[in-house]
Amino acid sequence: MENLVQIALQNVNMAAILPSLILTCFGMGLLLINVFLPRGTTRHAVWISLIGLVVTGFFVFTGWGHPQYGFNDAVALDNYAAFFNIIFLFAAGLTILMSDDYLHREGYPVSEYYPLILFTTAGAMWMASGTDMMTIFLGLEVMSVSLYVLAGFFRGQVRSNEAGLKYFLLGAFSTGFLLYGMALIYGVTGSTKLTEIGIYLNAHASLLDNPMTLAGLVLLSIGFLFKIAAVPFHMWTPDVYEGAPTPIAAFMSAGPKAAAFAAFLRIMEYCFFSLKPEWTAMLWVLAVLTMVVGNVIAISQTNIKRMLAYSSIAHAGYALVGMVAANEIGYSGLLFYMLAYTFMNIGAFAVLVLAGKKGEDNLTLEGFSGFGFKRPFLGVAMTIFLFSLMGLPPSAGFSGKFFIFAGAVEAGYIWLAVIGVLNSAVSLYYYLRVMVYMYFRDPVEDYAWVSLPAAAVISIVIALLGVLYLGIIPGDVMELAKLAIF
Amino acid sequence: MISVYHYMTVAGILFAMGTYGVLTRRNAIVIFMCIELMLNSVNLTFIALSNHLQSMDGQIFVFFVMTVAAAEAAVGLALMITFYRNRESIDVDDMNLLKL
Amino acid sequence: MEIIFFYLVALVAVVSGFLVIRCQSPVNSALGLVNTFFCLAIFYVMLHAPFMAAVQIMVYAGAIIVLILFVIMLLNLGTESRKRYTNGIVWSSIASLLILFNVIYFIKRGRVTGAEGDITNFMVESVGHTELIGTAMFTEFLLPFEIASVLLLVAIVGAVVLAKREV
Amino acid sequence: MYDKLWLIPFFPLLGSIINGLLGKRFIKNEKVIGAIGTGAVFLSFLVSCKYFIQLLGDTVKSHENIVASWISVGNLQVDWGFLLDPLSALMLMVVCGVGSLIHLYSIGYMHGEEGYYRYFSYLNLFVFSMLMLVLGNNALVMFVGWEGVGLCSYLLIGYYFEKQSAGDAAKKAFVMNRVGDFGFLLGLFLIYWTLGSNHGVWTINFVEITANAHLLSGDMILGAGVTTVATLCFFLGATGKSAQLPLFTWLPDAMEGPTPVSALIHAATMVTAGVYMIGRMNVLFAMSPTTMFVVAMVGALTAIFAATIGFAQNDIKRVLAYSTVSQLGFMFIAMGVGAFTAGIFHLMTHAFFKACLFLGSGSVIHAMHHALHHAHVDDDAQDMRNMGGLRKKMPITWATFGISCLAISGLPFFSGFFSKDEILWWAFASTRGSMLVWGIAVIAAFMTAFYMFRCLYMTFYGEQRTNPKAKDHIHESPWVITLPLVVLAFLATVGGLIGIPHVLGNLLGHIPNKLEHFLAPVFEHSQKLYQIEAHGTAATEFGLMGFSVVIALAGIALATVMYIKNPELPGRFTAKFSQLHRVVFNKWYVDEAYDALFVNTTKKLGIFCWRGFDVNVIDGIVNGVAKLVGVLAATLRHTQTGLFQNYALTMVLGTVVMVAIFILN
Amino acid sequence: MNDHLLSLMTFFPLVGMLIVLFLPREADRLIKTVTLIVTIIVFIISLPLAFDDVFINSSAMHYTEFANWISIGQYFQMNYNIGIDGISLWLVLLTTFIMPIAILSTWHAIDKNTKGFMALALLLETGMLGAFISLDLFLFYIFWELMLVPMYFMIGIWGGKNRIYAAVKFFLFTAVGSLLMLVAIIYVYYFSVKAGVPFENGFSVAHFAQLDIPAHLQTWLFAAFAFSFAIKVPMFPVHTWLPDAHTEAPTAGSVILAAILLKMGTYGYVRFAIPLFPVATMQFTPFLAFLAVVGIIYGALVAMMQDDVKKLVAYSSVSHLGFVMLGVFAMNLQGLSGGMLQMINHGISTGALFLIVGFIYERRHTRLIIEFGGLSKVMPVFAVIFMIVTFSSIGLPGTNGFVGEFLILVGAFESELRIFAVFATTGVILAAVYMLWMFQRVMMGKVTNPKNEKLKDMSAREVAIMMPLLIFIFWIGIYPNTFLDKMNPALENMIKQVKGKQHIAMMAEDKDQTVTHITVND
Repeated sequence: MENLVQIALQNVNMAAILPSLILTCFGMGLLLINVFLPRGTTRHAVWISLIGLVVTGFFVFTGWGHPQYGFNDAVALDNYAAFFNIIFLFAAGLTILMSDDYLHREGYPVSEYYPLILFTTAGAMWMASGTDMMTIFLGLEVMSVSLYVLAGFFRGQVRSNEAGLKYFLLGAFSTGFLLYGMALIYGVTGSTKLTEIGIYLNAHASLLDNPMTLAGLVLLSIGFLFKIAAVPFHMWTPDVYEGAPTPIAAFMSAGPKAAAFAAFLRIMEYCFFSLKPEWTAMLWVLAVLTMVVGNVIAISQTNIKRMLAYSSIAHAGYALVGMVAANEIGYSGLLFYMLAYTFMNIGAFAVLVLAGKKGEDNLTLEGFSGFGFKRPFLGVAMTIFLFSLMGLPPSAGFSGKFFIFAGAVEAGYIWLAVIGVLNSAVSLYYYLRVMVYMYFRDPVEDYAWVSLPAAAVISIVIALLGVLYLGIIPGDVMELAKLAIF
Repeated sequence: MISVYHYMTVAGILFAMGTYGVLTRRNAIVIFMCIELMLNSVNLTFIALSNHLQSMDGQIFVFFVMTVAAAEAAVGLALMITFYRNRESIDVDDMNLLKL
Repeated sequence: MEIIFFYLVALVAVVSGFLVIRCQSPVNSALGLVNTFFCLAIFYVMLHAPFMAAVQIMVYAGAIIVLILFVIMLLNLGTESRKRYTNGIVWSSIASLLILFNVIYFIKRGRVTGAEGDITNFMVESVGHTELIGTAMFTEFLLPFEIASVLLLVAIVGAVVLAKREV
Repeated sequence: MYDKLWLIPFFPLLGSIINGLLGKRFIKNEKVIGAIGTGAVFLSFLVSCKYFIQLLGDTVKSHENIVASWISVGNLQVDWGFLLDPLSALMLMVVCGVGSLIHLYSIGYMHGEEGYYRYFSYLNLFVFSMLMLVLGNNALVMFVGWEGVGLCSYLLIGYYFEKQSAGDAAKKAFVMNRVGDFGFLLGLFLIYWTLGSNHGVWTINFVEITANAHLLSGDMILGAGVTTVATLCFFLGATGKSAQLPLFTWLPDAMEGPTPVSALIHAATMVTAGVYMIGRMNVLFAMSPTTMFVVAMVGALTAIFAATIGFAQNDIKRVLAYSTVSQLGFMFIAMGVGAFTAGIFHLMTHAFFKACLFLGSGSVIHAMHHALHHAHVDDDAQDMRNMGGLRKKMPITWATFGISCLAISGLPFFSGFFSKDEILWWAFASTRGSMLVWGIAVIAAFMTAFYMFRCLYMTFYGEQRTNPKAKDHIHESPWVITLPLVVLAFLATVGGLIGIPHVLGNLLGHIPNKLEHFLAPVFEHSQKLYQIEAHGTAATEFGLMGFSVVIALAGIALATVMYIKNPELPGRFTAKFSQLHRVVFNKWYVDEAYDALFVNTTKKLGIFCWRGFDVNVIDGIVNGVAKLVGVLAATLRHTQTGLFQNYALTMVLGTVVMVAIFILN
Repeated sequence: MNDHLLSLMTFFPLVGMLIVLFLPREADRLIKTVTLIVTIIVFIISLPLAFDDVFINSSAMHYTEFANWISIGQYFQMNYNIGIDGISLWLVLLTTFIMPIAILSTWHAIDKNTKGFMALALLLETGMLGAFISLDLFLFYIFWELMLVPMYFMIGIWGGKNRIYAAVKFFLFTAVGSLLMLVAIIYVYYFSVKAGVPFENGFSVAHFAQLDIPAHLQTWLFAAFAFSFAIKVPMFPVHTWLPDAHTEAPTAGSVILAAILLKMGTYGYVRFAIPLFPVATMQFTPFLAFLAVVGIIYGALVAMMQDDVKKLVAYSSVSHLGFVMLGVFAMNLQGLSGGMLQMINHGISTGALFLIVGFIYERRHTRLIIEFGGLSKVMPVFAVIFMIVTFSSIGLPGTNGFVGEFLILVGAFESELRIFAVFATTGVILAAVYMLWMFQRVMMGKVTNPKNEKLKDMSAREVAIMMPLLIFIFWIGIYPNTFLDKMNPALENMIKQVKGKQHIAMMAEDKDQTVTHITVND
């Protein structure tokens, strides 16, 4: 019995799960505190969870460059994970900042909201740092389950319920495929540890054309492609984003998507590097489909929230281009792009949060007429975020796209790059249209001058700084991204 | 002698049936059950494999799949209840406010 | 002998699965599902995984199905009319048949070639399945286990947050 | 020695600027403005005289004065440089001389016009441009003048810009000139490029071109000699400037401008620029018989064609205008048959008598205008049918006008006689001449005599047809107007004496042909080099001379018969040949033809390009693509049914397809 | 001072922008004044360049600044690599010179959101200057895109009634082209890296120009560049954004657009497309020259039939820039320097024309020719200035237009494009037709429209705006050497290099052919 404990303990390496550990602790602590506080008080939750994030961030930063492994290869807190952790932290932080007043406005000042976000972040971290299929799978589930809840958080609003339920059903459905894939891979290689799988596949060339391997590969990918909303597994995205609380939509588009990419990329690199030609070919097609569908449908949207949902599909497509490139710059470009996208998209959503009225039925293009002049700050911020989403220099979006397409070109996928830029040309149209309404149209009804909640403004400002910083001096972050990839 | 493939075949059939159910039934709860069916077929595959490969990992995996199933059941059913409260129905065809 | 038994159980499993997807009333579906679970439990036993079989019965048949039934009753759902299908029977069947085809295909063509572990059936019988699982769980798969706990916590919180009526 | 040449164009420019900038606000006073304008030109006249005399005394006959570098790009080096040689010197005298007279005349004529300052500013600017044209030592500076005079004629024709017709005429003039300039530029490029690339002489300087022209003899382009093509291009330019077929139609319309302008620009100086240019480039032209023949033929045809139209016009200025066109035709005949001297000679004499004629008509119109205005009758002050019998009323005008008519008809010992005769002789006898050209020219001469006297008679003889109310208000113009008339009339009479033909000279005792001698340095070279000369016995020359005199007299006689002896004849004629008359009266419908052919087609083309192509095709495609994407979006979005099971189905199908693709290959 | 002159000049407007942003939005006049002062200061900063004779003597880059801006391991180095030579010199000066005039022209024209307008104008100035001086393709691209945004807003917010369509069209046209160019840029970069150019050089044009890229690649890359620039020029048939943008943009916008933004395209050809891909240039020359000539004639024809003065001027730009392109592709000194000079000329003349249109628009709030007529009577000073500008646009000798067109045509005539030159020369005629026709309809005749009887003649401010332009119209017309002397060395050098490469390429081609020939014989 003792030796069992010893075996158990010698595998334990807390440093390897420190960030997620801290977050979960804060989450649980928060849950406890909530018990003793009257309902409807949330301000403390904001502060505590922010502190939690900051602390985690601190440890992530200090841990940078000192990869930690533990729980015999169930988890690895290497730079790759660290980089993604930073993305998650930013995503969570910005979301939390913009949420508080929003929740009060919409009439759901429920403090469990914040622990759930923290758990989601922790789950994302496990996905990013997991090196065992089980870790990744469970991380994914933690993340998804809390997201199901958050998406359907507004119990009283049928749209929110619908979003939650749709997300849940489809999510569970895709989980089925994911699991089947994992099962097959397990069957083929006899292990659930990514590195072992990779080595085993590489060692036995006969496995590479074993239908089970290939089927496993595809089914496995499906689970992640669903989370990153790649066509044809994207269809939940617009509905869920539209129905879910706006901050949650923002969060989903940044954090969990990045997490899915993190796990997906790690699995592909660790397990299936010997099948690279196959899966790059698959992703080539998916990337093109995703970009085209996302951008084209976005053109026909009039609800800005929904439009941003489609645009996030398109952006997933761009990110996939980075994966197709499958070279150093492509991958680091992908990491960089995820960070950039976190800033610009959450920023855009934050503006929506502040622009919306209760019920958010005014988040349409018409509703935005003359917005830029009535609410100058938000207008300018939105403009910058939109230009960044378009990929115009000097903005994070541009640098990100640049690196990704550069990767594609270096890898020889010229046509992919061309298709990509043509797609962003298409995307110009609908982003520009928002500006057309914001600035070129006269306001339909007069905005009362509401005072902007400080927290949300801070989140916008941070996002702005992030966008501009990554746009004007992308060098340093890109360096980190380069160090982050395997 | 029963080979692992027998079990996997059965599992496969169940998986396909599960999908069919998901695609055809309109009662959210039934759909959820069909999903459970799929998950179980995967479980069967896992255990068959782990037995064949003489390793525990598969079974542990199944263990976690069950946990997940339980968790999802809790949350999913809660979601259905809330939806039911607002729509007086858990017919998935009534989840049609968000579209286009 | 054993093979016949296998086919028998398999048949039952498939049939009850068929009930799940065809029964008009959710309750019947649920019962069909329970039935399938039992069959699977039997398979687990046949696969020298008695503990899993037990858990299967308890967790699935005992917990989840009960929960489901409870909710069904709570919402006292009637039978659903099988007039209209969102996407016609045809498409659905094509899709699922294709899945079936694929699965069969890669099971027939593919080979389970994984690295053989050291936990033979004999060992299972000698040491005991539960202990082996326990050992593995608390040594090798400690972290997933912990995460699972968080998962359950999240589920509970979520369920509470969602199902509560008043703020 | 010759380094102050730039002063000549400088004065008018200065005058123009002063009047233009200060005239309206600060000077205001007409007298001063007029004085500045006239003075400026007169100053440059003095300077030109100085240089003229200096040149006479000088052995070297060609002097350049480089003021500054204009464009220097690689091997293209263009200077602001002036060239004084006999040819330009002569032109200087004509331009400045006639110019200052007309300025003087304008002081009186334009009296009381609003925009008086504007008028003089433009007029000075014109003189400046003309002088640039004349003095330019390279084709580009000449082109500056060339376009400059075009501009000024545009401005001056459009002087009464409130009149629609004036605006149209101005535009027409400028555009037609542009067509010519198009040719000029092409010719220039061709010469520059061939000389440069084939012979390494990158130049557009006249002196150098003349010196190196012989190199071009071998070069071909488009299957023709480079010189031929180039000179044809240049000639196109000339036809534009000098109103030859087919680009002559702007000149009659140009009569919309004030009369002195017509006199200066559209008779004496600008329109002769084409002739001058050919003279400048005589070497190149001499090298290409083809071109020379074309020039001669075009000249001849123009001469007769314009003359026919001149028959039927009633507007005094238009008659003069067509006579100008026809006279220019004579000059081109001269250039065409290689009688460069004669051409320039006729240019000069024509400047005298045609200026005089115009000014005379101007004086008449002026008087008529005042009279009609005074009597509040709004008859057309320029229509000869409202005139008649003005001889008594305005004797000086009558006298000068008559003299000029004699001169233009080529009656012996008037200036016109010598120049025209020389031309006819060359046309007949030159190595480049031909009976055909000669014949046409002779007929044209006859017609000239006829319609000029028709004009004279209708204006000054017969009974007075002016509206009775206005009759008595007509009287002679003031001295500023008559003085130039007298001077010009005098020149028109004696001006020919500097170019007395050899035969005549020998007859009268060895009077040399001063002009020929003077211009020899410019023309002899080419004439010698390419064997251009008129050979024939003195007898023949005398014969021709006599013949031409007879012709002229016949014309006059006919006119006298028709318009003095029995004035009803013309009416009968017109009645008899009404068709013909209408056609001629409407100038052979050339304008209409041009409108139909070019103007409208261009407009149609423009409309097509714009509405047809730009809006429909290009923007059609662009917007079409946009619309296409829009439609695509509108359709694709319907895949997003909002129904969970559709989504699930899509997922499943996607999965199945992907798996199948993977495991089946 | 001198070693950071360019940076100072380029980024000073940004400083100005910040200042403007902190001014109270109501203080309309103050904002305008500040902006004006800023632009004038920029002009003054740039003046030393004009008097620096170093350009006469050497073709190299001067005032260069080099700093590592972004560097990412061994993939990328983007450098802040700027400099100026005879080619960009006058365009830079044109920019700094036009800006104050444009600002001054807004004095009464812009009354809503002055603050925004001025801020954008200053941002735009930075963008334009940056694009002209950047020697690093990446940097260039950034400035190039940076120009897009302010102009988009200028058209969209302060434009006419059809402004939205125009603005979006402008943006999309330009962006589509530039995106393709981006891919090409990346490709060239990787080619250079593979060719062993040390990555520290980043996207330096100078080094890219040293590469010898195989012909078939050059074709594609050049096509991408050329397409992007052709849209900006704009060349037929991708010019249709221009009339809309010009017509809808506010006066200042049109002035900047016509005077400077369009030059980006032509400048792009001279600075990037041609030196980088000489062989492809050789292949494309006839085609592009053809397009240029079509543009000349087509633009003129369409301009002739316009009933909106501003549209007319816009189409005339198409025609004029056709000349520029013809000159550029003549690929000899006359043609190129003619082209460069014509860029300046077009900037000045067309800028002036747009200002003039703006003046009458301010007075009558219409631009339809039909509405006018006989204005000369009412506003003589205006008439004189309008006429001078008209004739400079027609290209009358003695004005700037002539020198440019003459050089271009001579150059084209010397080159292989002779026949094109002949057709292009007809443009000279057409220019006279449409300009004079418009002038006649607007200025001549009787004052038919009672609304025009009371029009005020130009105010002192307006004359002050036009004066500098008029001065340059005559300066360039009479003594262009001031400008030519400084641009020629750089152009000569560029021609030498391009021709050299083309020569080598042709040699190689001939060799191949001979070889194949032999094999065929055997």
